[in-house]
Amino acid sequence: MKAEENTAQNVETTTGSHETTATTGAASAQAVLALSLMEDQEHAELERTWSDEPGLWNWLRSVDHKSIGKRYIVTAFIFFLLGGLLALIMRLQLSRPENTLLGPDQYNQIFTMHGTTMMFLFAIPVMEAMGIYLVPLMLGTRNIAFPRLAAFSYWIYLFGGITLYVFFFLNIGPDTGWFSYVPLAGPEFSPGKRVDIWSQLINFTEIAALAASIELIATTFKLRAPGMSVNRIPLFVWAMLVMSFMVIFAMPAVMTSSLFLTLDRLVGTHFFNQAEGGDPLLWQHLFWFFGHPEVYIIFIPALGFVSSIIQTFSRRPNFGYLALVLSMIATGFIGFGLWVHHMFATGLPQLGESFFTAATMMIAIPSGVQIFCWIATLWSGRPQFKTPLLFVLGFFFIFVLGGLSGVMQASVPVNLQVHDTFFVVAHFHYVLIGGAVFPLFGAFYYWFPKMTGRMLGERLGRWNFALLFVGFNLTFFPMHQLGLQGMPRRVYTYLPGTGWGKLNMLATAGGVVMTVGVALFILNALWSRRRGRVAGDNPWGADTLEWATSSPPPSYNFDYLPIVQGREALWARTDDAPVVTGLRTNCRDVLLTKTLDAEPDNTMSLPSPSIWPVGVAFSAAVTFIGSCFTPWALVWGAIPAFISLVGWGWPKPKDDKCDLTPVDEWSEEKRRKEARRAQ
Amino acid sequence: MKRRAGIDVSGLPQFAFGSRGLIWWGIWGFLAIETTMLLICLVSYFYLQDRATDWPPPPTQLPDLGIPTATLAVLLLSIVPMHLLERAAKRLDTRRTILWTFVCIALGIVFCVLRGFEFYSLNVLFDSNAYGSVVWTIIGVHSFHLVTEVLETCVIVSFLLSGHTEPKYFVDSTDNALYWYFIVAIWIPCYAVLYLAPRYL
Amino acid sequence: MMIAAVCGVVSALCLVAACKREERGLRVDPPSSARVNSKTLSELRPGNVQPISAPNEFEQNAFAMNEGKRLYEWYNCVGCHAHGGGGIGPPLMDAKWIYGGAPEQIFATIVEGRPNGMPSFRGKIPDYQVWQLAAYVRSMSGQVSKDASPSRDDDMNVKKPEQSTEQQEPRGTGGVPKSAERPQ
Amino acid sequence: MSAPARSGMSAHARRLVRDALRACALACYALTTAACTGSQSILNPAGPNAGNVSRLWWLMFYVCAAVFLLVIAFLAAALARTRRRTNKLTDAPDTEPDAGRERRMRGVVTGAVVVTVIILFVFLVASFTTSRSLYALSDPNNLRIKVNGQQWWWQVEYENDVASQTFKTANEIHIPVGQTVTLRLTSSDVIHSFWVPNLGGKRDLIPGHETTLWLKADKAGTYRGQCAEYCGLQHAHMAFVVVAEPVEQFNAWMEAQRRPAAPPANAEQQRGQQVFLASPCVMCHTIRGTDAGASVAPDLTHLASRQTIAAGMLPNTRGHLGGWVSNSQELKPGNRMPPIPLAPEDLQALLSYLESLK
Repeated sequence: MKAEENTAQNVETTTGSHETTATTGAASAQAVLALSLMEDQEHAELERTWSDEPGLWNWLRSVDHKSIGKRYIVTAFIFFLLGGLLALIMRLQLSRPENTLLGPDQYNQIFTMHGTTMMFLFAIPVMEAMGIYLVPLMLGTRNIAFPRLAAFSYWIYLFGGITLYVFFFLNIGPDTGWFSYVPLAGPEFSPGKRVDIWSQLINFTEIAALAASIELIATTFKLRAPGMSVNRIPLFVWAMLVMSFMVIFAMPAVMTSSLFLTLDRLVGTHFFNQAEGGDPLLWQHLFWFFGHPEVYIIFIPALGFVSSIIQTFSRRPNFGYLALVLSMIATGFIGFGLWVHHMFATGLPQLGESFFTAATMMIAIPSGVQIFCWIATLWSGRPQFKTPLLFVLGFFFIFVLGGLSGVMQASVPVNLQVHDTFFVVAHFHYVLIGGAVFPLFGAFYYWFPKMTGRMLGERLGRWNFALLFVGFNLTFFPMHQLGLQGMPRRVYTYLPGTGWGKLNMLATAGGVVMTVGVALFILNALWSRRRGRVAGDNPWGADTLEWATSSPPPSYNFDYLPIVQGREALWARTDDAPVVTGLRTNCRDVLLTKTLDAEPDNTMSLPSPSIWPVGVAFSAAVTFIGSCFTPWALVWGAIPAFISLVGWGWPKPKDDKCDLTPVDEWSEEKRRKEARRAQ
Repeated sequence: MKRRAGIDVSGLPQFAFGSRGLIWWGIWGFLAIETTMLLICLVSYFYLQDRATDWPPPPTQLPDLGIPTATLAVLLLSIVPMHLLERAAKRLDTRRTILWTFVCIALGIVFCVLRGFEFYSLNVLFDSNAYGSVVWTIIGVHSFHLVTEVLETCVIVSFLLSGHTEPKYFVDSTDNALYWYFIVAIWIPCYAVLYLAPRYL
Repeated sequence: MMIAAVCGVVSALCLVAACKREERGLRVDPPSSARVNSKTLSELRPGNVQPISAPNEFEQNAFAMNEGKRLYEWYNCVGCHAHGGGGIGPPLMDAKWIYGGAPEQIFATIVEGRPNGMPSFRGKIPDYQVWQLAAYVRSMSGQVSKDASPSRDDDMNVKKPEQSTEQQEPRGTGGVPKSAERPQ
Repeated sequence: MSAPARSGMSAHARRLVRDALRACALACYALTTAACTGSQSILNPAGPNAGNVSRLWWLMFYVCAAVFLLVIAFLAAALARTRRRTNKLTDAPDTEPDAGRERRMRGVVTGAVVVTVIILFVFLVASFTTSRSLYALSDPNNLRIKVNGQQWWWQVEYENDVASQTFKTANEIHIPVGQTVTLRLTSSDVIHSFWVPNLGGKRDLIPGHETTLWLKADKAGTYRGQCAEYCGLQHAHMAFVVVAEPVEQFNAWMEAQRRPAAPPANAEQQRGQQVFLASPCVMCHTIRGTDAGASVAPDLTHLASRQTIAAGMLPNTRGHLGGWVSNSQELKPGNRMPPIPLAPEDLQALLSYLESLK
């Protein structure tokens, strides 16, 4: 205990003295000169230390948050395209009554795959991926906390996604919906391995998401640049932080429920068997306890995108920083209290229904606060109509509409009529596509220059926006009416006498338009990546720290970590900006700061590239998939997993130049001496 | 953009115990996840109990108390050497840290073995009824953590044994202690629910 | 190249195998206008006659065997054979077969009936359903691939180890090792 | 960026907003007019439950539409202001916004939040009131009907304290106009959901739970209902009809349903009955008054009196029935009825017999 106190004291004295230096303006012309003289040599060494060497093997070993983030984004986007294609096929099937493009078995697999892909393989991962790429840059640090965990997170997510699609093409695609209600998904009514594959996929993605959340939280708490106290954290990072906490408390519910389901199916437990004391509704409670926060897990990062984009393009700080932060946190909390509104039709006690009605309506309040603050920002700012802002305006239109139809459904009587109809399909596509995908596309346009160094084409961008916006409303607006006319969800066809044909045809046409819109985006991205206008460090004149480094950022992110002087870091920056010096360039050193006020506290050498995260992910994949077929897989998988984990954590060789200071240097005596000297 | 040297951090310590370090936050993240998971298992237990007329459902007998209580006692006892280990590690005392780690591992092996017998004390099988399923799952999830934690302790002490005695590895030891405390602490409510609740509630 | 080729072949094989194991045989071809079970199997004799080895392809198919399980209840096989343990009729979950345990023999038993109580279901159960039943009946004694065999029902625990032959002791009885055997 | 391009852009945005508003207005109009029709529409209520809900719905619809238009109008105004402002668009951010304006905006935002809360409170009260009215129909003296959902059809049992007076039918529920009926909902396999949009909200049928729903029709008519919880392969074709008829007619119908099946009236029907009893039909179906007594498939005692076959999928005509018997898997893939290959004359006899089951 004493040792720790000593160290703490020591640190305080050191930083204290340095701050004095900084504030009293001891950074003279000489210091500036010295910095620029050192630069070339230091950059070269930093590059050597941080960059990945070429070759496939080193590509697999990479622990750079930017590489991982980009891979994550690209992979998630590919899954988005696959999920979108499945949706298009469904729309084609539904375009006419009694269409025979798909049979019921195919349709059921496809709609399940669509939902599962969009939720578990696209929406959560892409949001986490944006965080993995951007959070360390925005916080002004050199890598994410736990970089090997980040690599592991990506690999296990990739293996999970591939597994699901391989099995889908083998006709073992899950067919019980992305919600897998028991008993339909239980052992009696879903024979074969389809649902087992689904519940194992849940394991893959939840592990990936949980790992990413832990990284983001630790990064946000400990790796912020000096000066970025809690009240200066960018709204984007707040959003990621709230999302990460929600993941941590929501995902275990689906982890547990999918464990129960797996056990029921594979070893014959009775969690959901009502004849032996189980209860099918237990599944629904557990699933929606995850499933509803899940919606906000997807939506809250989008709030971060919107905040960043609005701030930059209305050329003023967001109106109501504190209100926005608090409303995000409030959304995070209330999001856990609504799950039962997915279960009103199960006939719960009236009192419970009332409670959840009230809670559901209450969540409209923080959303309202957010919308009003942003409108106020635009009102008093000078909006510049670049593509990212267009997508955000699209977000307003669509999300507000979807939010309002959500408020209607909070009411039990209305909910009982529209639940599980196309009205609900319309509603949640309005909130999820409007609330998350539109901001995400805006974010792609906004940060593409940072990630690639080139701008996305504006003209194509506007076409992309227009087609997506029109296509979206054409597809989903008629679904409100279909729902009101009584068309239930998850039907592979309908009878001609129902009169649903025309609106369905319209929706399908809209789906085609949307497809063209997305195709334009792909074209734009592919073309701009090579030929787009060169972006420069800060093409939008934005305020957050990721724009303080080159585009794309060097492997070490910042040659000197920035020191933050205001909430809008770059807008507040003075001409001779102070930076952090003294981090070793031959080591992967990062600076840890204090959680609240972000004063420098200690430094730490982050782990180097490693193949072991891939090994652990692979072993886990083998275990998960194998255990669907034989319990022995747990044994086969555990051994390589254990070996890989030990390899992952094993210390660097002793002769590593960068290795840690030996104990004797930190002996109590030496520390006391240093403390004396500092005084 | 001109820049000037603002803060020189070369004199800062290269490691820190507890919340000043990075790993500590990661461990807390995992603890939050696993606590939530076990709590959800416990909530499921009560949910199923609420649906049942008799609990445990006949003809299932109540679980025995002997071995589970012994396991709990050993678990609680292991906190003492773990605390001593933590103190030694914070003093960067290699010899004592290794010594107490071995004591902890020995206790760990004892309660892993006891845990093996504890499954028999449940007096029910996982595929008998929903009660059996949920108690087996709770104890199974905890046992998984238990075994992992003992293995992890072995791995961490092997760092020290192989001559890696830099402060970083002492930080690892203290963070591992945090996990160990969690394993012990979380078992107390689980024990209460599995063995005491059906008797006294 | 070699690796790619091998991977290709392996995945193609997997594809073939997997498609079959999960296929939902929804559109069963009706055997034109033929009457149900018109095919006679009279050359089959009970007892020690070597069965003709024509594999029942439903034994690879999880869906078909599950259908077999459902029909086993629907057509009230349960009434006499219980859940494999036997009652009025002989048990089905051991490896002892009075009239032969090969798929065709079971097919014949269902269609033709057997002396001492087993009625003939000729004309009452379509061929493909008889094959589904036969596959399920064989899965009870663990004679088909375990990972395609049906799992538990959403019903009372019938205390039957459907998928094992060795297990004589009923498991999952709510009971548990007797106290004398319990390690203390 | 040059000035014309900029004004073009903001004009572009204004055009966009204008078009969007126009589209929205059109859509609202379409919604208000078109959704009121349809035999399965929630906005075409035929009973007090659906009526109350549709009133609540319209209240919410108009308020929400107003809120939506207001929000979009504010947004549009915020964007339109850009052009009127004298200062040029530059890259220099406005890091120190005018304090007075910020204060005014804070007031407006707070006001908007307060209005939001008030609207939500109104909705909440309206919702609770409507909710209460749904439960108000509960009465132990109601006619009791037990509906059991099965993959993929509905078994309907009219309960009576006298055991001999109960009877079963399938996929068609007759109710007397102006009387509340209590539906006891159960499932014998997976979760289904019972829903007749014209009469009221849905209720799930959950194995191991019994749920209750109260229905009342004010107008005579035939209302289509459909399973609303995904229940497997043929979820899409798990429909039924509710026939609301005047009390006398309803009582007559009930009397007829209680009787066992009429014996075959002629030789062909006689033969049809024999075909039925010798074919796979008898393994699953019941015809009261004959040897057919299996209970896993719809009761066919009064098959010919029903409007539809195959769970509301096909009209009950001889042609459809023939197709259904010979190969139902072609019409409704995955349903539990096997193809029944019959010789043509046997099939015709069977159909004649089935058509006689009034």
